Amino acid sequence: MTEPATVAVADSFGRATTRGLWAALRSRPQFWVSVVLLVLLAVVAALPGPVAMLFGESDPRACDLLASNQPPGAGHPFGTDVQGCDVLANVLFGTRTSLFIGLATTAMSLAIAITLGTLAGYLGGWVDALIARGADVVLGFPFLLGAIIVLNTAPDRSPLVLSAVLAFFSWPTFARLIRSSVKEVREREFVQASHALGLSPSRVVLTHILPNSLASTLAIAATMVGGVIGAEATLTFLGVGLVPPSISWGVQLSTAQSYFQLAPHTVLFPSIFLTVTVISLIMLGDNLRDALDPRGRT
Amino acid sequence: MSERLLEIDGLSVGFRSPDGGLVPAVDGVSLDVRDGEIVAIVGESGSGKSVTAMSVLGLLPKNAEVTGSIRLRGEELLASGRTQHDVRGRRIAIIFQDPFGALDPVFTVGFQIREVVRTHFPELSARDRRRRVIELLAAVELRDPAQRARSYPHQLSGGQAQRVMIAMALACGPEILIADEPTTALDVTVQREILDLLIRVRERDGMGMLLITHDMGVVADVADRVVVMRDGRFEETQTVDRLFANPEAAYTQQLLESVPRLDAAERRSSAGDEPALEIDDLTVEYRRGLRSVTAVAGASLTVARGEVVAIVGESGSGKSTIGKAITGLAPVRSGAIVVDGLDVARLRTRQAMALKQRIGIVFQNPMGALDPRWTMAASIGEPLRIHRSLRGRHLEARTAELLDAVGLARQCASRYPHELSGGQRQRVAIARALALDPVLLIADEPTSALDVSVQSTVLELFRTLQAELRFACLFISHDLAVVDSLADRIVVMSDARIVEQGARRQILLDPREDYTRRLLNAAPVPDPDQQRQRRQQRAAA
Amino acid sequence: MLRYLSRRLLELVIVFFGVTFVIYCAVFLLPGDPIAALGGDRPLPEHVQEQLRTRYGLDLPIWQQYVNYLQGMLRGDLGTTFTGQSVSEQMASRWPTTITLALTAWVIMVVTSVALGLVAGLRRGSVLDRSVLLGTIVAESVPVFVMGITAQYVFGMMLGWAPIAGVGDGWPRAYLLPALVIAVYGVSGVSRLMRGSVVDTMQSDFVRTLDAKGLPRRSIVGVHVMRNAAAPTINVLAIQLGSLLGGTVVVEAIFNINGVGQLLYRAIQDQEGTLVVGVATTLVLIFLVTNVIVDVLSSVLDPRIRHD
Amino acid sequence: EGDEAVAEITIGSSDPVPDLTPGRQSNAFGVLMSVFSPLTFLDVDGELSYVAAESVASDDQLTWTITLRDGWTFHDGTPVTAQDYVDSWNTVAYGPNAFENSGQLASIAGYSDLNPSKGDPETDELSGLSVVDDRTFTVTLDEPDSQFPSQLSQAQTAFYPMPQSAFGDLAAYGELPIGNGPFALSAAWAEGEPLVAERYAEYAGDEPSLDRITWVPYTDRLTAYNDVLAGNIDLVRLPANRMTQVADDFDAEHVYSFEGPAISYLSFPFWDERFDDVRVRQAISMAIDRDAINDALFGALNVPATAWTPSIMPGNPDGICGEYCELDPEEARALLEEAGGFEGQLTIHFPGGSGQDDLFNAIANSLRQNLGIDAIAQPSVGWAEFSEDRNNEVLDGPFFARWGALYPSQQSTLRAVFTGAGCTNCGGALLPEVAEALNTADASRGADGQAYADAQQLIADEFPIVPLFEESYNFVTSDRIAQLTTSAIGEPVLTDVVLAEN
Ligand SMILES: Nc1ncnc2c1ncn2[C@@H]1O[C@H](COP(=O)(O)OP(=O)(O)OP(=O)(O)O)[C@@H](O)[C@H]1O
Ligand SMILES: Nc1ncnc2c1ncn2[C@@H]1O[C@H](COP(=O)(O)OP(=O)(O)OP(=O)(O)O)[C@@H](O)[C@H]1O
Ligand SMILES: [Mg+2]
Ligand SMILES: [Mg+2]
Repeated sequence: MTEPATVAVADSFGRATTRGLWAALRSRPQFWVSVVLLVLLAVVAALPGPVAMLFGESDPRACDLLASNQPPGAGHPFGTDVQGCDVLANVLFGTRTSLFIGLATTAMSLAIAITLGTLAGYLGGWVDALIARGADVVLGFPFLLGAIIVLNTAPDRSPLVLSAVLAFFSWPTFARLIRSSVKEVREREFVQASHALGLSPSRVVLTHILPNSLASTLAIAATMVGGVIGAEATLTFLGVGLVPPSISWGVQLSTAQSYFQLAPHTVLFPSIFLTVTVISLIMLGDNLRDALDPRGRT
Repeated sequence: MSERLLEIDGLSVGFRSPDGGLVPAVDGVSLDVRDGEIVAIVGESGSGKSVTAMSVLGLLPKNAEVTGSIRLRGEELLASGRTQHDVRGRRIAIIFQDPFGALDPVFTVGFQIREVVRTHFPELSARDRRRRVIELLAAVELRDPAQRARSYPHQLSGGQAQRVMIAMALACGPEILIADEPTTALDVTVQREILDLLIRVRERDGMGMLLITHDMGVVADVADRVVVMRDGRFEETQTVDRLFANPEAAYTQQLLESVPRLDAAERRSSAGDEPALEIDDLTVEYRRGLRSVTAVAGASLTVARGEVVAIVGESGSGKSTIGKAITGLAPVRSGAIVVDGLDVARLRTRQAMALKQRIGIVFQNPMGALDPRWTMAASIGEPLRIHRSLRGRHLEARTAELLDAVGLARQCASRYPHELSGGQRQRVAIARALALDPVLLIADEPTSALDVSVQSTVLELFRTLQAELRFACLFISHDLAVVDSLADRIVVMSDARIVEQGARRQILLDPREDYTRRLLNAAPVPDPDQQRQRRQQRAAA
Repeated sequence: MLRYLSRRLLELVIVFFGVTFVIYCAVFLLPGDPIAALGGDRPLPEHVQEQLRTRYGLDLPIWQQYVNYLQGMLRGDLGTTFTGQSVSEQMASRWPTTITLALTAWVIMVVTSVALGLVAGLRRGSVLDRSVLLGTIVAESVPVFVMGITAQYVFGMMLGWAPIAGVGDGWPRAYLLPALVIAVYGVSGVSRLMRGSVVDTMQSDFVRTLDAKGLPRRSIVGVHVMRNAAAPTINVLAIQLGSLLGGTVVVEAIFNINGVGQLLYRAIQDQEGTLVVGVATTLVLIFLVTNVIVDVLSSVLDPRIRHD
Repeated sequence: EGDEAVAEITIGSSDPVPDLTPGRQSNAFGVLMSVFSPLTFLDVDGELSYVAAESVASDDQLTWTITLRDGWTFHDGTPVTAQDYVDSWNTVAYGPNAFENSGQLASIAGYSDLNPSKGDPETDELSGLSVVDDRTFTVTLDEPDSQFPSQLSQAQTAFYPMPQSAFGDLAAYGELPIGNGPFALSAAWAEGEPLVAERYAEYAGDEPSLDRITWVPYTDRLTAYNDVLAGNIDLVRLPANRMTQVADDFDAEHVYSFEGPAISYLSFPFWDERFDDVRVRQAISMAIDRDAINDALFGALNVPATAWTPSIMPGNPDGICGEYCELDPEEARALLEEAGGFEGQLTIHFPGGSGQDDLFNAIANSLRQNLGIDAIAQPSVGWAEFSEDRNNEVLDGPFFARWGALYPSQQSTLRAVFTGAGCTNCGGALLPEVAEALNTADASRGADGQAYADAQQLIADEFPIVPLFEESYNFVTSDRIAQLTTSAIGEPVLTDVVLAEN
């Protein structure tokens, strides 16, 4: 055939799944929007002080109770919260913790879920039974009870500990999803073909089964980030959340809840940041997913 | 028999690649099909046959760019915005090349056919629909159609799935049937029945047919006119007699020359004495719900080092299952499989993995056997990377070598499975199986989707490699001519059992069993005259 | 199938004992002393506390307490709280409410998220797709407390469409609003999942075949796409149902619904061991059972998935 | 219903009621005070009057003679006798019964015999009680106590009488108590169901203004608040997180802020030497902007404390805390400076999940800004952890403390907070000299509380704990209620509710 050699042969060797990935991503405006937003968030998370400086208030803990719940205005572009602290500064300073909790929890939860879900789905039998029943138990185990016990025994209530607790209680959903798609993919012919090639089971799982089973899990993983950031607010509400001087969107939201009718801006701004974060992550995830799937790339 | 049913005019199709380039697949082809006419498209694998067929129904992926004109009884299909909805199924039916991919994995085949019947014949009662489905399944020669209707696609053999597709296409009673390699996975007896069925339908309803096939015997048997395709263009269009009598295009001549003939000529065998594969009293049972299906019953066979043993036989008789059982992919009920002196069932995981490296396998369904997320180069390179630890330049070189060996253009290396034609995928699968210089090669219909010229190249390669490496080979095929040209011994299977096995010439020239005789008789020969005679004889009988 | 189910039943029994024990220990591990806390600001006299401890067996070693609990349970007695109320009565009075609420919320969630996921998936990349994404995420970013109170204010107080509190008005009037609020927080995840599956399925070859067979779009989508997308989705939906049955503490509080969530929440705070074990064990059982159903269902929905 | 409209109100009650036996209840004061009548009653000015008792008298503050009014009956028709009281109190005090409120009777002679530290009691009768006749009985206390008549007032429900029918099946009685009060319950309590009390026709006391009261239980008082706003129910205690909002939601005449007998403190870890210097403690107190907090967080409904007991207590020495209870950052800094400053981080501890985050964060902010020290507020994982850490003396900074008295006498609060008698969350600042002063005050005959005020001077000097706010008991009502009155315990008096005319 005399096709124009659009892609050099050498290009495709060694790169199993990435041909055209960048080209596909590059041409998507959504990809860029999400990347820009996430980079901005990352900058804020890394340097909240200097960023807050740009807007005039760089200390989230400089509070004036006499100026409690002031609506947005001069000096306080996002207004003040019930303690009279600058909402903007708090939102900016909360970014790091909230992003950390959201991402770390999701990452840990996914790590557990992928490991256990894959083992259960791939090996089946008693391993499956053990893991699946374990997941059932975790699901049914009262979160509050677990959280109290862990947070009470943990030496400090750091975002990491909190993430670990949240992750521990959230992996079963993912694990079940992964388990069921692994069960399905395991039966596909190309997997059998890889077995027949004498590849080790772990390699088959890692390179063939997992990439073809993760789609559904990743689809909701991004929404989970938002859920977790929100859940952290609930934790504070229940008395097992982060403690000062940690600043997070969750703590802000949970505080603002009591005053949202008086001072809606105190709920509004952290919520906006939360939404933007989640949507950027989802957009990024969707684009990556489409781009990673060769059939969706074109 | 002269009404113009389908007219294709200056059709060109190109695929847009992510970086904006346009890869041409079909380049300005024109063709027409009249009422009751069977037009065959033959030609090089990857030349655009399937793409042409698919563009008739507007089923190409979104990145395809189509120009030209396609008319059904004068009605333009391409331009009309109403995406041929009333045309699809009802007026034009299509049988896809990859029958597994074309069936919804989560519904029974009965349901899927019934659904088509309901769509096109809403007036039928549920009971009648059910009856119709059984009739259709019976018409495509499926055994126990009522029970087959309750099977899921993954429970079917390749040929069974293909027949389900045919039944589904016929369910709508179309004006024109586009059949993309409808009988490649069928054994010759069933193939003959199916072809007879298609001809009957044509006679009864005046259905036109666009038949894509590699089997010149089939072409000779049923086609009225033939189009030869290569590189996205039509090389020549001829009536079937003229084509076989005096082909004009050089490519056509080459094609016809490559057609293997079943002559059972004397040939030296390179078979050794030590057995590479011994199968003893193998029984394989699939559980299907509460019942179980015996796919292989008490099969025993041996393949010596350097020997090529072909398995031929009825579709669904358990040929693929034997191949799968050897690599541990089928539920063995009893019996022993010994490869290279090692009992497969007794091996620990590590040993089993090591053993599997020495077994190459080409699956019957090349689309399914390739990871959809991996490029061809990666798929072929995988065993090399892992078992041979090849990297970078060496890996590239070896992969390129393999691609060349199976006659694939190097551009294909960077494509994904869905971007390849059926034959291209099949060649990738072969290349992968050969990558590790196997001791035992199990090849399940490895050339079914290849055009005869590529097929002969591949077979040639096979022979060379085999002579060189002296691997044992279990070769599953429906094409008796291919079997003849390659095998040392032949095993004939029917209904889960081995009915007969013996040396090639003995089986081909002096079959003992009835079934084998029928099989041999049904094999089409690439000669229109001869086929016509056979058909008349059958009609007379 | 029978063997499969009986094996699952056996697992269920084992898990049941394991779980009750774990939860029992967990409650035991909670900081503080439930009896001392009974008096609130005013501590109970020391001897009163002693009496109560003896009465509720808190002076026994943990395993002994657990054994006693199990014995009681076999007699159908789930024990009493530290204030002397029967645990089974408490649960009996609350489960119906919670089940009604949870099922209502779940159905709303299933219907909306499946519908949204479906349209989003079918019209991938369209304005509709993006609005579904944006809408569900924005809704979910509003804290549940704010959402609940606002809904209560708008629909209960201003418009008077629904009662503000309690379930006295019966189903559906009293349940719809809280159910709606609860449902909001599951829609984005499930609809995303659904969307992904729809996109996947729509790309598969068999959909092309169905197209070629002239099947109307609605039956391609309604039958084939739905069923193919169902397998992963039901996994998540089942878990959602389970969590809903676990009660949604905040929404129950806002709408004054005497559900299991509130019961469990208070039980944990008061360290009412028997109550916690009772409720939590029921929940684990619910998860176990729903997951058996899911497993069976998913192998029915997708025959390639085997559960051996 | 009759010709006349029934005068009724519906009240949103919080928390489920586990047991309505007077000796056991701890969170159903409204119901109990309607179904029962106390022996004595303290009005909002601290004036004592007699209800079921005709008189409560003593010469030596040690032995008290209680004479009952004539003609009183229980809702089951049986007359209320001295024997009923004695039997009831014996039942409440009897150790093995494990009644939650039995501590209220602890000062009666013989209480310890009924509650031996080991084993079962030998007797089931309080030796300090003796029946004189049908309407008279005497109570002998362990120590003289001038406040005993106050202790018999409306909120000390352990002193309520129970009819003889109660003693047979106390559990059943707990669900449907039969009392001697103006209202009788019409049906037994059931989980999650409203509780209805109808006017008791034979009631011998002052006629109530209502015919029927219904309590609807709410898991979250906020919901009840919204229901009052919507006019579905008539009265509810204002939820804390609506204090700032209530002025927008309700007309002023439907918001009632009653002075109550409760007070909140910031206590110190006396095991931490950083707080040993009294000036440190005073400086911290001085650095808290009580007014700003009250405005921002409590909608100005609470009252910044100026003494260690709430001002509703008779004879309360208002302002005894002086300058130390008023914000003065400079002075506070100077004081802290004098004391040698403060090392390290100041962590304020409070029980998490109890809705007090804003208050303690505000205090921490105040301290940080006004004292220039690094102060943070740290919630514990719930109450249990908090009390455990406090009791084990591991808290490393000032912490939450509060006390809500059941009868308005400085005695109650001071004893609870400074002698460790029966208070869980009082902070544990035990001062022996205060205990002594209290004993003297108890024995004195004066009813004006002056003797207790003197004791508070000792506290002011020592400054062991920072008074924060007198907690008001706030209520909102629907339009149907025209006037709500209160008593000395800050609760609305349900017999005196004035309904709006329409
Ligand atoms: N989606 C696609 N994207 C890019 N290239 C494609 C795509 N589908 C097909 N092609 C290319 O178009 C060409 C024609 O493919 P087609 O499937 O029509 O071949 P064919 O003639 O049917 O071959 P075979 O006999 O092997 O089935 C091939 O080179 C193939 O690689
Ligand atoms: N997973 C399965 N579950 C149940 N039955 C199966 C399964 N796979 C194959 N079968 C059945 O086993 C029998 C043998 O199948 P096999 O694939 O070996 O046939 P084959 O000889 O290769 O046929 P063909 O030539 O059509 O490919 C068939 O009847 C088929 O329906
Ligand atoms: Mg093709
Ligand atoms: Mg086969």
